[in-house]
Amino acid sequence: MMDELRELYQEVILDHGKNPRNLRHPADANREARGENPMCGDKFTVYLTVNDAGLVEDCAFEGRGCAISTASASMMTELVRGKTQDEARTLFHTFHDLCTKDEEHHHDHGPVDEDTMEKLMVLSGVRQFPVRVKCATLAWHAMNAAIAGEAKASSE
Amino acid sequence: MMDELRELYQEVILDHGKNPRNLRHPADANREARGENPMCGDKFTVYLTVNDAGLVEDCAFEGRGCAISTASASMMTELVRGKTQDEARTLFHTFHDLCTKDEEHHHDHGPVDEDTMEKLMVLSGVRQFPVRVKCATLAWHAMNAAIAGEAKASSE
Amino acid sequence: MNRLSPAIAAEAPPYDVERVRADFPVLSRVVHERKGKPGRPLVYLDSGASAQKPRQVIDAMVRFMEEDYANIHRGVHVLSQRATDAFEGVRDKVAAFLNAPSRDTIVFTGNATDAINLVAATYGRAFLEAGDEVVLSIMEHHANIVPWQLLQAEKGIVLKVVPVDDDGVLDMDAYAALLGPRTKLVAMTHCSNVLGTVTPARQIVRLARERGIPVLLDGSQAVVHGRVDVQDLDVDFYVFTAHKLYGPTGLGVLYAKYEHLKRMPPYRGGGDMIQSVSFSGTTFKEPPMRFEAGTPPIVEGIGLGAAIDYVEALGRDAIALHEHDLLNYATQQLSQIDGLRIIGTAPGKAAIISFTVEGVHPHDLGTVVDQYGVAVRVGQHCAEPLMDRFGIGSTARASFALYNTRAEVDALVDSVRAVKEFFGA
Amino acid sequence: MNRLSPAIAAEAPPYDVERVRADFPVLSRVVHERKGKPGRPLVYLDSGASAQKPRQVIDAMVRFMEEDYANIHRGVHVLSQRATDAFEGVRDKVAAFLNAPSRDTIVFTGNATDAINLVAATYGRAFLEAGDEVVLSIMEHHANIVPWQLLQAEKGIVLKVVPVDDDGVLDMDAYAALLGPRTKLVAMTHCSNVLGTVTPARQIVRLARERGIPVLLDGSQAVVHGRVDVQDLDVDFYVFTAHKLYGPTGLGVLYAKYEHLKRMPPYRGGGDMIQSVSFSGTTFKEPPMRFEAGTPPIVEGIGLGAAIDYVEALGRDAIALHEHDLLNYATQQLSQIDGLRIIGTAPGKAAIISFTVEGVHPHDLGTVVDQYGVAVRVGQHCAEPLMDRFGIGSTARASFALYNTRAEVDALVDSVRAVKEFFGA
Ligand SMILES: Cc1ncc(COP(=O)(O)O)c(C=O)c1O
Ligand SMILES: Cc1ncc(COP(=O)(O)O)c(C=O)c1O
Repeated sequence: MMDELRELYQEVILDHGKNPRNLRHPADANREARGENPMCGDKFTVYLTVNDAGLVEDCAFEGRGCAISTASASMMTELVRGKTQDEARTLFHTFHDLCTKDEEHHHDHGPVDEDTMEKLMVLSGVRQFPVRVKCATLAWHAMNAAIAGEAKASSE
Repeated sequence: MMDELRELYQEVILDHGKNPRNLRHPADANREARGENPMCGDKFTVYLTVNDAGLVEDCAFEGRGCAISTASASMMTELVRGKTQDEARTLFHTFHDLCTKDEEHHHDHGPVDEDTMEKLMVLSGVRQFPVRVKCATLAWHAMNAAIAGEAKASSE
Repeated sequence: MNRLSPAIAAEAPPYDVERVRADFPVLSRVVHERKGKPGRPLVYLDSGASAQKPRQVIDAMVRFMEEDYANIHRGVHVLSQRATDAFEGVRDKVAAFLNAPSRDTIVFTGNATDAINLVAATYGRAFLEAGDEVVLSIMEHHANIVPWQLLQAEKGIVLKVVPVDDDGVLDMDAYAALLGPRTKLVAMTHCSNVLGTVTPARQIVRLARERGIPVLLDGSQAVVHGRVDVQDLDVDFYVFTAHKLYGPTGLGVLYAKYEHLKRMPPYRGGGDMIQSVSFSGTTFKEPPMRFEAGTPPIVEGIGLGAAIDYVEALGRDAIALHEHDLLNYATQQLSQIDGLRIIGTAPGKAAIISFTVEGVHPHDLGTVVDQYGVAVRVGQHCAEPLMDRFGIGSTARASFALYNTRAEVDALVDSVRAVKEFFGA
Repeated sequence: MNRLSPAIAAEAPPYDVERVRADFPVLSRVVHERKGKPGRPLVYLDSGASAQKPRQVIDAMVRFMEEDYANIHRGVHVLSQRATDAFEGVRDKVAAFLNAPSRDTIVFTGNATDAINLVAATYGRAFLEAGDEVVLSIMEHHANIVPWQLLQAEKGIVLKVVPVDDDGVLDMDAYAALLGPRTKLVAMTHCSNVLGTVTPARQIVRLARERGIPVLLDGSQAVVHGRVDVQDLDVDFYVFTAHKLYGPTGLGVLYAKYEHLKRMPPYRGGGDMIQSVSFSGTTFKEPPMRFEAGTPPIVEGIGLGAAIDYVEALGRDAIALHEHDLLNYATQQLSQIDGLRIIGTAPGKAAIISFTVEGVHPHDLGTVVDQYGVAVRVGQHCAEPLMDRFGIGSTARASFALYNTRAEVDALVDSVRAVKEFFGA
């Protein structure tokens, strides 16, 4: 059984969970959205700094949750930074599919580079733990909401 | 099984059910109360003419229900007539016990003459058919309410 | 409910009612056994009040309680996950059963009554004002009258009542005439539990929608006797109750268009329906969860899922065909009894027969046929205004289900004849 | 809940937990079996969320559905009579269980949440006005918060919140101070589902009654862990839920003094709660029927009756003693784990232990111990304000029931140690 656990809690996740990157509120952030998981009480706020060209110059977050949600938020900030808004959206939808759907139901939401894909795969180990999917996708929903200009992630 | 039915629907009940006595509204009635059984929709109004000495000079009813409730109302009017209010109350409680309680739980509510008791016993064949007890006691509850000066039988 | 097309009828496999009966343990029961006397086989003709449960439903509930039971929605442990998946899976199943556009349009309630009260207490209280009119029919079950009367008492809305003709057919001209500028809701039965009348639901909805009026249909009887497609009907609210559909007690269903659910305030407050609670302000979840407070009828949900599987496996058209045969046969046989009057003779009616017998009160009839093992309902059937309409206090009602037989119809007819003899009527 | 007197303890027969466990089919379950791997025996420590069902309860429901099922209250046929007698018999049983003065003080609802909403929607809506105060505690379950918030939004009542100290003991001085001329109701938990704190119910009631204020107690957890006597408590409203008492889902109970019930307007409208219906005016039945609209959870009632029989047969004092032993043992064993903090250390608490582990989020803990077969609840436990009070987002909670063992406590402790190792905490 520990195999499944190791699959979920890979080293990189434990690391990001304990030492989250970009855990801050950037002064120049011009988009933000909250996400919360009523089941466990976890709450995150995701901040984006999007320039006029639609490039995500900075991505950060505040709040704290379980190892999965924290690691996912942390890794997300690194992945989204430097991407265009459209690319960020693509990442969200691709990741969402990875976490919630069998492979034959994955859609093509746009190109994702190999390195990024690998990281998304790591996070999507959560698929074997359906009840934890919300943890893994919590910050992502908030990020997606922030891009759409909403104050709150609509999905739970 | 027909034995039980014959026990419930004795000839006298079938007779009173078909040809109810005192089915009328006495002009000089000075007490009345309604009783209704929401299950079957049966509704009765019982009228009493009580004189200053507390004697029930007349007892009659209006409304129509099943054979059991009609026969019971009809026989009741005959039994109550000429009794004092207290005696009428005694009849009610005695009859109620007969219909709803095992013999060891019958209380002594006051004296009831043999002839009357016999008629009450006939009506109380309903004890074997618990769901019909409300039919048998419907008019009686109204009579008791009328004596107490209430407009409506409180029990159902 | 769609009428059965002859094409479907011709294709249907033969309906093996004896095999079906074997699925229902209670149907092999003998009643009124008494010291030395053999008793009578049960002839259960009261499915309109509540249907019996097949082994498949009972087993599903038992298996769930023995293997996978836990509270749902809030647990990370395996039982809670399995229970949640199973219960939420039933929401999908119910959505498919009604052809609802999405699982999020399905709200679980305590029974059909609770579902209608939900609409009255949330949609009604929030969006209806004094003088606004709700149109319903004279043949509504009390469940679709009293919630609106409570709202009437609270808010001063007005109830408009569509009559039926002597056959029990809804007066569609009167209906159309009652729809006016103040009409804010139509709340109508899809199938009368007394008359068996199936109302022209599509037409009811269409006439209302032309005027922008939402429609609630009480499908408590309708889902049992035929196929229902809420999208095809384009109905706003649709309600039914699990225990009449061969499922468990304690569970009802409300379908509502998501656009309505989205706007409706909460019904009951408590756990599971909230997003976040604090004394400075509480926020609620999205529908359908917003309307499901506290621990839901979990095991009952599993039972309803099994009940839907059961009727789908038998085939809803096959069931309808079988019931139709029973209805025709029973109508024909009962009609031959002198003094027997059938209340409710609308064309295309469902397999429900209310009747009176001259000279015998229904209550007495019920008691006597019960001694023959025949279970019919007698009384007002929670439809007192309809009784008044027909000038009667009560009726006897035989309602037929997927497990009844022509032999049971014969038993009913024989017992009614015995009643007449007994009372010399 | 009365404290256990040593006298009772000495007289109690030895409690054979293995025999008890044999009554619960799910407890012999193995979880997380995977291709070739043996899986782990289930260690169910989530009874606070919902208890497992003994064979006796399951059997009673099955037997009823197989032999006596019918709709109740309205039928003259034998099954309906038998079903009515059985269901109404449970009302007597519940009355006896709570030592209620009469069966007419027992109202069946959908769950505990529904029961509290009933009081808020009828008593609250009818008798509370803007500015009137309802006193509750910071450790209430959302079920005893949100209904009052809905009333607050509707009527402008004011909620006053009694704090707890760091052990989770209710601050009785603060409570007494909050009772004022505008206080119209106290709504308080009898036992916290998070902390295990048993509130001093008699004192709570006495202080309120001295000021003529009625009291509602949420006994959802309390009835499970001890004996409750509503007359001795002199409480006005008492609420619990069947599924936590080893009974079925879909059924709750409201006890209320008859003088209150008598004055309270109806809750939901529909069949069975009416005296007479017409479009010119409808009248309602007397309590408790007035508050039970539509077909009730009939089969669930039968199950609750069997559950009460079950706990009474085991002996409520014996059960309390057994749970007390588990609580002590678990408290002692868990306390030895570095970094483990128990939230809720009130004297005389019930067998519920909430805890956090430094460096590990409860949610991660829950997932890992689940892999060891240990089912605990993690999260806010529908008590968000209490989480805020203790400055935590969530906890893990182990709740002990009549079927748990010391060996299961050991399994919990081992799994928590494994968690710490896994996360290097
Ligand atoms: C203290 C307390 N009150 C109320 C409830 C609500 O019970 P239910 O969900 O059955 O309505 C619970 C359980 O969830 C509880 O623990
Ligand atoms: C047409 C109709 N509507 C509503 C109901 C109410 O169903 P329930 O009692 O399950 O709420 C019934 C059955 O009693 C019914 O026949």
